[in-house]
Amino acid sequence: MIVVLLFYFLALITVLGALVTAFSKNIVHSAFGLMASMVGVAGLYGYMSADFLAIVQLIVYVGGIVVLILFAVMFTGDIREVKSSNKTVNLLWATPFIAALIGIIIGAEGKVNFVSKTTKLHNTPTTKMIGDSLLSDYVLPFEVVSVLLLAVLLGAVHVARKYKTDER
Amino acid sequence: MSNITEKEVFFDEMTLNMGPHHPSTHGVLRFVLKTDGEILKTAIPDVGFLHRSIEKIAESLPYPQFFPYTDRVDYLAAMNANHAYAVAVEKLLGIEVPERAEYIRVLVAEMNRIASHMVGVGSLASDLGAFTPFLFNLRDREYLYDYLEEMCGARLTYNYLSIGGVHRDLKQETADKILKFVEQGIKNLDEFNRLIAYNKIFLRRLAGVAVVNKKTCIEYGIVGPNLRAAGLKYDVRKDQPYSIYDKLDFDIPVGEAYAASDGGVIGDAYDRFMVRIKEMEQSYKIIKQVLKEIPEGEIQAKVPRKLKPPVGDIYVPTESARGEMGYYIFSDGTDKPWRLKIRTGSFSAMSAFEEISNGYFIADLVSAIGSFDIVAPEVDR
Amino acid sequence: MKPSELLNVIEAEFGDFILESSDQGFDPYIVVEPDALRDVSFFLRDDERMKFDFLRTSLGTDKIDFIESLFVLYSYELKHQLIVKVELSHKNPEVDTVSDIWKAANWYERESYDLLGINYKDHPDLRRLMMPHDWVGHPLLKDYKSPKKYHGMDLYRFNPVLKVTKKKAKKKK
Amino acid sequence: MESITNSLIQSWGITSSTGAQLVSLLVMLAFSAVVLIPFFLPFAGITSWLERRIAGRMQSRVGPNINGPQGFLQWIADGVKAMEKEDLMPDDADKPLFKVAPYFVFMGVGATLVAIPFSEYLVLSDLNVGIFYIISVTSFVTVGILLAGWSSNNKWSLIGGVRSASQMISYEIPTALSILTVVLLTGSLSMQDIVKAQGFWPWQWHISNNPFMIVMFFIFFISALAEGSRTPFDLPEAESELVSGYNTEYSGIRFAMFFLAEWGNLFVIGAMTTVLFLGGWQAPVALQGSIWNTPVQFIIFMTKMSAVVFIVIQLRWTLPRVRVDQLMIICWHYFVPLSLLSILAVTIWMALSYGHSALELGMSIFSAAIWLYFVFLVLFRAVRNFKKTNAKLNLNFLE
Repeated sequence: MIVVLLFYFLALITVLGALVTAFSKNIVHSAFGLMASMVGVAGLYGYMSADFLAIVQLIVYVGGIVVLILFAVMFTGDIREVKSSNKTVNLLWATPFIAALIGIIIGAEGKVNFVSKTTKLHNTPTTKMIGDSLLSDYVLPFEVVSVLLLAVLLGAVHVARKYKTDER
Repeated sequence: MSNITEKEVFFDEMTLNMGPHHPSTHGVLRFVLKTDGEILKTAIPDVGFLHRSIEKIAESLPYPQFFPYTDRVDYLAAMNANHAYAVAVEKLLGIEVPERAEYIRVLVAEMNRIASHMVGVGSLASDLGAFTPFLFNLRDREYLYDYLEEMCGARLTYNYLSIGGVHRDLKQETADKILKFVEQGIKNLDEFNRLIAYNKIFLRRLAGVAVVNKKTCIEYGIVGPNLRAAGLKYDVRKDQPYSIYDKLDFDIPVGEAYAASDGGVIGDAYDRFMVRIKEMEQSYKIIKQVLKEIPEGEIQAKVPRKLKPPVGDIYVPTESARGEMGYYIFSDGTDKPWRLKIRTGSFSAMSAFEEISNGYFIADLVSAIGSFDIVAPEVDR
Repeated sequence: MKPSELLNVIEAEFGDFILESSDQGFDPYIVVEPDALRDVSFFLRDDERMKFDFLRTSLGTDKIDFIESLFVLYSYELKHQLIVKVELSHKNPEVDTVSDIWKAANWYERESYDLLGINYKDHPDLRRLMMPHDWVGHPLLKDYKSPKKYHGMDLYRFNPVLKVTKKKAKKKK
Repeated sequence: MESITNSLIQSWGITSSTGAQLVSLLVMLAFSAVVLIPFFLPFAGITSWLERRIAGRMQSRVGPNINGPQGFLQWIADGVKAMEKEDLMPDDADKPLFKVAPYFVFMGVGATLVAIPFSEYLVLSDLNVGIFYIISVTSFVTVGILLAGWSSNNKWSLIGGVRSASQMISYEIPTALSILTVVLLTGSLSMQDIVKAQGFWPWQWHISNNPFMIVMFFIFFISALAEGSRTPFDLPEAESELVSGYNTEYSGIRFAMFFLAEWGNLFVIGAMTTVLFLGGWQAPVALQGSIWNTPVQFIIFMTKMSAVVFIVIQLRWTLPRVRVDQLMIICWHYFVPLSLLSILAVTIWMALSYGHSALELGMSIFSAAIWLYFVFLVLFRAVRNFKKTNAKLNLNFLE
């Protein structure tokens, strides 16, 4: 009962955060909402005993992404003047598509059998398992992702350096 | 990306208001900063918050009564301001000051110069975040103020000098105390240096910052330790000696790129800092000489009750702690000056800021203000 | 160079424009015609015999008959001093700026403008320096009367001592 | 924790699972409310008192000495004063964010206490991702400072907030990398396991595992200073440059929260350093099983931590502040490459020495000798400088 309440509480945080992100007129409030949403997701991971994932979610998204977003937003001039973060365009076309998408999701949710593994995994540390599977079964995707990250890093360095030569 | 010019990227600059009650503007100075992020485009000084119309007041006061106001021009080196005014009026009147009084004047002026430099270098350190060295200096300054208090009864604004002499004689026990303190003071200065002056962070913060070369200094009329840090060996005490400075033996320290190992050049903030430190050593040396050679005798020349200088105008420069302090006095033959103008070191240093500050960080502006040792009432008067 | 020689050289160069020169007082000075101030200044700064590179100070004075603006010059190299004076009319105190010749003059001229109303032509930034930007009048003029109020703030304080003395004076009567 | 919950459930005779969960949730909340906050507040408060006393001693003055014995209760007076003060808010501030920002900072620091082991048994929750957990919750501090800086609608605050964010993002990397070496040595993320992998004697600590760990220790210590924004890295709140940085517009209890968080952070820096590198609570093996074990462990932990805190305080009142560009250069040009190299070196050393316990011990003693030599050098220089100044040693510290 309490556990279910906890779940709904976390889900509420996540959804509310997402709504604030989507509908807030103020970019900083949006970023703040995003953070709440991320924290909610981290809570949901924790709720599902995925402790390592929850912590990584916090480090990467709250400590990294949200801070970077806030950081970037603060460099934007006249944040208060900007009344809407994104313009609402093509409302006519978007509405039926969104409605259809929501319908599909709701329809699918009723047909799929969710298997609960919560009892089995309860209170076992996941760090070791994640590490093991990353370096055994999933070593190829792991390496591919690292190559991708390397490319991103090099690209970032390239962009940053190019700019500097222009400046001086 | 390459076709984006710098101007398009930095299309907007931030206008920051620094002061008048910003912690590192030493009194009430105001800067309007145009910055690009943390990097300064310009820092436009806005002065006048401490304008107390001292020059206007002087026009309605007899010559001797103006002494207390000179204290307020530079509260950190009030004796030097006193001295400057006394020298100017005496030269205008043609009064000969007794030798003992001259010695006492030089003694108090040098003591106050040390006290002023202590605050100058200490507050520079505290602007950079090191608070302890500042308090070390304040501790030593208290001793100096104690002795000055013994001599003239006040600690900050003395009104000690009179036209033609000084108000009270120097007692032998005070002289002994001062001599004893000088020994400890030199040691304490060494302690201060070891604490902060050779600190790597401190060196790196000041080396190459707010460089003012000799040419800029002369153009803007920057004087005193700031000028000497730029490499020009000019000191009013040596070049246009007044009082008994021509009898004394002391050196004039100049900037030699003291922080050269960390990228410093002549005339940077570290040189200004170091020149002040070395000047303190020289002042200690002068105090020792003065106390050794001080003659017995009168301390007050015979001056008429009502001072009526001849018609004319005079400019007398002296060396205050913040550089050349000169009084330009117009006399119309009455006992009040027709017009009196005080030339101060901080004023000219301040006027150069708009040019100096370009291209540095906000944090560097703070160290620049500290290294020029600007005192707000000197700028505004 | 001795002051008398100095003045001779300047008079030889700008004889007509030097209204007065003297080395009898405390400092040698010349009084220059306002129109020739810039030429004289350039000469004083750049000439080999002059080399007045340091503008010690500059100030203005209200001399009732005229307003005087003066520049105290010093040469670091040749170690001589000269005061250059300009006499300006009360009605139109206007003179060319020297702030591009000696950069130090920039603020001094602003100060003189602020306190005495001397108008330096072609000054890059002639604003008030000490007084508030919306202040009326120039305080160092001899006929200046301070306003009683500034933006609703009293500029004069009640002086209890003055009141007592007035009462005593009344009683005596 | 669990045992307490279980015994409570049993003693109250609760059988339903909902009831049991309710009880365990309540116990958790009660624990955090009753134990954590009251523990955190006095610690931060006492640290503030200690800092002011030490600063006073360093600067030839007295410091707070009126309230309570030796001014010990000054922090309570200050806290009460802060609570009584008006909670000012700028007119143009972003009000909800302005209000909520101090809580983020406070929470970010306070939540780290959950995973810090004070002794073998005195730990709130021995999370198996303990050290990661501490890194992750401290990121709330960054968010809080950024929000505080932005929502104040003050340009100085904004610069402070942005400075803080860039500083913390940058220094998180060397911190995490240096923690990673310790994790490598231990093979676990749990704080208790990290402590248990070390021993009582200095050569059994992680710092003296091999010389590269000394490098890592310094990188960690300096980066932790930067993350806690202590001098010489206190740029976000540089009072002489940015007036006070992100907390300029705050007053009353919200301002006090920022400051409590700062001093709490001091404590966290000390505890983390102690746990990761200095052997944590490890007491002599002979004491094991005795009733004195836990108190001795607690005292040992607190002693080491206080030593670290003392050094941090001393650094703050000695060193000037670095500039923004220098701050970034220190991090990206020196610390990041150096810590990457050190990780590599530590890994290689671990692979080489695997199974050779004599080799490991020899290296440990060797590197312990190195850092002890450094400690000796510092002490020697301190004594020499002290003699030079002709000052009299005043051992009457608490006067």
